[in-house]
Amino acid sequence: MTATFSAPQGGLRAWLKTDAPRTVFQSAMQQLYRGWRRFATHPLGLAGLAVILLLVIAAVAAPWLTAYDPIAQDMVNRLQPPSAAHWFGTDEFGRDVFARVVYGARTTIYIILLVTIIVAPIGLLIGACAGYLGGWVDEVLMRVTDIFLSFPGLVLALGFAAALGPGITNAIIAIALTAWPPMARLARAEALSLRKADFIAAVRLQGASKTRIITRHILPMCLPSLVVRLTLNMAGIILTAAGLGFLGLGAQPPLPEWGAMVSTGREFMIDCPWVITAPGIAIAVVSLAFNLAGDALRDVLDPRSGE
Amino acid sequence: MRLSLLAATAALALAFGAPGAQAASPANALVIGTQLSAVPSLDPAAINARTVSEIVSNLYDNLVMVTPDDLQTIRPMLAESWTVADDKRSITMTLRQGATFSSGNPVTAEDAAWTIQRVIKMGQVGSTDIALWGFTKDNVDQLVQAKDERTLVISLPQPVSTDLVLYSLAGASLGIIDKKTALEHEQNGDLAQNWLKANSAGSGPYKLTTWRPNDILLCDARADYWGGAPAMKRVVMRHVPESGNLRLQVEAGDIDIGQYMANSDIEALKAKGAAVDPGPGLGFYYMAMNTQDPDLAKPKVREAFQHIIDWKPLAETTMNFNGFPWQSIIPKGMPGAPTGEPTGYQYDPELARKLLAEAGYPDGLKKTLYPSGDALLKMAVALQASAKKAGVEFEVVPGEHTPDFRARKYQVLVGNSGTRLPDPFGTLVQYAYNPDNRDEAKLGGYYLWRTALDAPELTQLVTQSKSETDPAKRAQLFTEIDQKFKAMVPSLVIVLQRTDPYVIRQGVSGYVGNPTWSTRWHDVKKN
Amino acid sequence: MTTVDTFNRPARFLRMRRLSGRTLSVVVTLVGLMLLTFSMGRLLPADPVLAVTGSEVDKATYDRVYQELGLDQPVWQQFLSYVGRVATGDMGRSLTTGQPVSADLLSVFPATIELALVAILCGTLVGVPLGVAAAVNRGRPIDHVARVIGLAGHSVPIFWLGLIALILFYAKLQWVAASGRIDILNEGMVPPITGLLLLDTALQGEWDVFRDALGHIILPGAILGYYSVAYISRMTRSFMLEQLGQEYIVSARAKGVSRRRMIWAHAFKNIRVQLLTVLALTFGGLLDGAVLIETVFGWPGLGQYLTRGLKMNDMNVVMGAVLLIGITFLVINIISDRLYRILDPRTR
Amino acid sequence: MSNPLIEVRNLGIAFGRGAAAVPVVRGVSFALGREKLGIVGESGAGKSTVGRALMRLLPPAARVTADRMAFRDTDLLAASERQMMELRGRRMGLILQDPKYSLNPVVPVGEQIAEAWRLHHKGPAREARERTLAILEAVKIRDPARVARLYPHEISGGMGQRVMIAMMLIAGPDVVIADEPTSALDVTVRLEVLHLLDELIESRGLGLILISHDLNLVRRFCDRVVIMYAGRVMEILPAADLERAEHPYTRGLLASLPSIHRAQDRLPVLRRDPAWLAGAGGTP
Repeated sequence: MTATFSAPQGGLRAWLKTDAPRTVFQSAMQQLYRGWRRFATHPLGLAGLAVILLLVIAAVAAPWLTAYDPIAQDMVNRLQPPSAAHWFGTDEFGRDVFARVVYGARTTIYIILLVTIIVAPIGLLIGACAGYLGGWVDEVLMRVTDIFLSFPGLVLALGFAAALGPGITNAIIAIALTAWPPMARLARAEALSLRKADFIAAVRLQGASKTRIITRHILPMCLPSLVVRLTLNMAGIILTAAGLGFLGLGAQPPLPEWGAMVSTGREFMIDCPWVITAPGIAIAVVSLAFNLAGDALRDVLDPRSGE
Repeated sequence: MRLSLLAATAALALAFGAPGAQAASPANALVIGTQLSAVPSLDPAAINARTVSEIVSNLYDNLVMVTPDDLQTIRPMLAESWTVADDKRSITMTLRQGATFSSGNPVTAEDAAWTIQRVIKMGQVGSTDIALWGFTKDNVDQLVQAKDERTLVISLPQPVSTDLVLYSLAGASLGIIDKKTALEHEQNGDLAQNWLKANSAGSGPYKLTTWRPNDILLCDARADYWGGAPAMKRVVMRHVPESGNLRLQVEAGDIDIGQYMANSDIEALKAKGAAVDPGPGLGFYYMAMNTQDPDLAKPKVREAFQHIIDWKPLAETTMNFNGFPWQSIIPKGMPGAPTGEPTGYQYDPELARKLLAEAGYPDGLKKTLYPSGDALLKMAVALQASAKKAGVEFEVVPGEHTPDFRARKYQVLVGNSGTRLPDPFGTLVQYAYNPDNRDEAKLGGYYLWRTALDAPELTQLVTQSKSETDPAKRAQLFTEIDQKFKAMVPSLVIVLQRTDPYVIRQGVSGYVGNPTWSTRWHDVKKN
Repeated sequence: MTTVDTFNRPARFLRMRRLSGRTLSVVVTLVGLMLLTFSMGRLLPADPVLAVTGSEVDKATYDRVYQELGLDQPVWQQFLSYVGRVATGDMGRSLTTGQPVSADLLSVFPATIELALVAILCGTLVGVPLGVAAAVNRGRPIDHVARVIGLAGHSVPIFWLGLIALILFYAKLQWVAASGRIDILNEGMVPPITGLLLLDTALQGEWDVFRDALGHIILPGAILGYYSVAYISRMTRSFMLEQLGQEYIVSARAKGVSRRRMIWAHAFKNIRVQLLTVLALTFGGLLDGAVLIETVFGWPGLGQYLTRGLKMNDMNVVMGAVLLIGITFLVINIISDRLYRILDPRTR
Repeated sequence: MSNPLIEVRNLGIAFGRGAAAVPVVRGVSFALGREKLGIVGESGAGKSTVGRALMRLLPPAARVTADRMAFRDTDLLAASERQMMELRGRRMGLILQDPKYSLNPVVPVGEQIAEAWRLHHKGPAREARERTLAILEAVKIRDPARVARLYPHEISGGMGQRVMIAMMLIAGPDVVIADEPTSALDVTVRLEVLHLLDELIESRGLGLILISHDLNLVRRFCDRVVIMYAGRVMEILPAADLERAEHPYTRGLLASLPSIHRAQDRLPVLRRDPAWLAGAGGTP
């Protein structure tokens, strides 16, 4: 029966709370609502989410938050301490540090989105195929994953970044190449446990092809734990990007990127600490936020993995 | 179980708390904090960089030397005296008596002859300064010979100013090697190159005790040095990559001399009473334009590019200890060099825009800008911003680009140069000398060649200045070359003359940076 | 009577097959490592010939060396000769240090190993009690505080922390040394046995040199250790929670066991083995942090050697260092698997 | 009941705090002398909770209230944790259901038994070792020296439960609470362990609380029986008088038991009467 979205009696709350959802959309919304309720019980998780929202707002509303151009140099008032004019002071080229941190949020969001777009599909696909198909496919894919996993993230990213050459996009590709293995491992574990599930057997009985089963059934099931793992690993990804920036293999000047800002700012750290402090705190707070939100999310999305 | 954890933490805290008073650098040892990263060898014939030249010039003695305060006067060292033949085609040098190598063998003319022949035969970067005078693998054995124990005769294949030859003999790469000891360690005819990479066989005031690349260098003084035992019994060079770390150590008194420090750290130490030797160098900071690029081939574009560099604030702030404003290819104070403040090109975005429009680029230009290395990144970023105002859009690509510069694979590049010849010819041969502009020639050593700009007239004048023996005529030649270089709207825009600052802790005296990079530790004292 | 399994295959055969199965996967992974480093080396923008001959070289020698390096052979043949050379320990010569890469690795690697070991010690001394406290007081404020302290360790940029610690503990308090592994006075005083200074000095009873070396390693080690506290404390917490819910805890308390003994002698005893694998994984992760910490503290280790190789486009160094790190990682995982089997009575 | 070992009056247990508190046990009263008292009821009736409450082994979220809950003259509610530590094992023992989980998997069983002794008795390790071997023999384990060195996963279920009993008796408690001691064992071993337990309890004159869901077992094995339903005590009566139970719940339970003597094609199903939940309290 087609569900017309009539104004439900008792308003939205009741609509979300009724035990008998009438449409798929409503049940999905209810699940989301219940998930949110459980998420809201985590004070630290909420704090993390708040910071992430702040990051998004800063990135989107950067031009309104500060009148300064993050790239324009103004040698006259170079290395000025924080003041009314410059909330976070100015850097060695006289650029406003607050503006660069705010516009730096755009770079960080760019890193997060690009890594997610690259890592999630690769990880999911390889993991799900390996887990579901098993046999030599599993052996080969897992060997490849093991090889990538047998390198610490930053070292491998360093290698690729140097090979691909400097620039934020190359750095992100390098990071993505090191970030997908844990996702693949996770997706494989999920797929293995689902392979024997009855509803998968049922679908197979209906004549569904292997690819259809993987894409339509296995992948969606892997999503929750993948979202959690990605959120938790996002902190590591941001830190790796900052590490690359610190070693001069990250963003090209004058693009404001927190890691590069800390790297060039460290030269003035002792006399003008504000140049390095603002981006340093930004990196710390955002990656901490992702860690906390990830922990809380893990509770909501796959409680059986326990605390 | 719990107890063992507590015990371990207590032990750590105890150790943490009292590793003994921080041992300030000892009274009779000199500790230098520097960068030891790109030092592939300690063999005089295989090196030309600044830090390693300083090391080598204390492990080995030269035949002659120049002192930091007077780069023009050639002073005796291992050679007591020398005479130039009337036809100015040969120099006869008499070695001093009583100088010995660290192995105890006496220093003889044979060691000197063999050393010079070895430098030419190896043909590595150490030979650039001396190979200019026409010595080759084939002729060097006949041209450089030891007449007897104490007499060395050097005949010149082409007419060359003998001062130039003597200047090159003063360079660190011509440090005299103990032939007998070296040949004992020769491996399948490599003239002991492999052994000398990490060992010393010289007659200098110090001998090498420990060398770990990228970590530490230890040299101990020789009490029996012919020039008198140096005051400092041991000299340590420690690799301190982080400038902030180095500055803290100088402040705390653990390190006496700080090299390659960031400007803000130098300023802070200067404010706290440390002495700063500006260390003028024989080289320049420049912006190079590859004239194989169609846009940059146009003189009007190059002229416009002369006005996009805001060099005043650059010299006062970002690069204040790295150089002083200079726009000539002859180092300041050298014969033929202009005097006073540079008057050539000023920073003028409007003029640059106008010139670009005239050259057919009304809405400006977009090029890639390579820093030659990490040290040049901040100059590239400053140039990027000032050029933007003049309508020139630079995309800065960080990284190590010297190989690209040598291979003509770049558009615009900022870099710095350096030479050890205390004579204008040293820089002119780099900036105004391009004997063969063809790609196949691969003359990577000449900056003009790297920009693919052919300048036959200038090249001829520079060759002439090499062979001209009369000092007055040479000075007049140098001035003419400088003017002609500026007149042709060159592909190399000189911005600053290079300075390499040394920070010297209070209480340390006698450490003077030598522009030819042969900074000697012999007279350093601590009170 | 040899014990047989259901398909009456003797246990010795089974163990052999499982062993060979595992060594096969190790060999495959090893070759995979070399494939990765080989391709990484090939991608580096540096010209391998110039790395050998230096930048000024005429056409003739350029071609000779090009031929010598086998660059004219097909790629897979080059890879095979690369594997052959690496097997004999020849990883080519480094452009920046002039020494053979294998010699460099021998001198820099112990420094990083020692730094990582001290870091793991610090990380464990802080991470484990933090994790246990968080688990035992689950949900209470100390649980959240422990988690934030742990996570902060992983979120704060390590190089920033390093610099601040330098200013505080070196410049102001003069408790520790600023750079290098040992004071110049003690340089070369103690003949190396293992290459680990703390061990060498302790074995030979040179106690004040030991304290000096400790003064040099404690700060970078502690900061690197703090970097791993997040992972160690989080894993300890989840392992402990799992054990505290077990029935044998109730029976232990029913015997009259004190709370402290219940936590450490019973619950913790059960997770020691699992913690071992966590520490093994942490050791790998520390190599990440070492790359940054070594730069800040001028620590002559593998991390700095690799980053300099990357900066100078020194191909042989990059391939050698990344391969060594990969192999170390592999060896650690194998050892932790083996130890897991030996130490856990249930799987012996 | 003259001086009882354990006396419980109006015991209430709830989980969670304030409004969200969930009552699990309400108004339970009984007393234990030197006898074998069975507590029987369906799963979820709160019998294990009562057993663990007596030894204060409930998780921190539990709220225990009672007019009186005492072991001899020690008020178990007000006792400090230090006092409880002395009491647990020394005065009261607890035998759990499945040895696979209730024994520490990484510690040899002998050591776990010796620990119970050493917690309450100073003395050289040699004495603890002797005591352990003695108690192992008391629970009829052959070759105690070898078994003492084994790990829990290396011994059978029956032997594991004997180790459990040994562990709880070595310190000489006066009261033993056995929470479903034989449910995890297969039938043949079950009787052996029960007889062993019975013999030890009788010979040492201890008080036993046997918690079980198996009515037949309790009827044959215990002196008195406490019938619990939904956290309340329905009835307390001598095991022998079970047939003459008055409370409808008890009779309903008995009726639903299959019996070898009476062939029945359909067992009657217990109909629950909400009234049973209303009043509270059974005769002490």
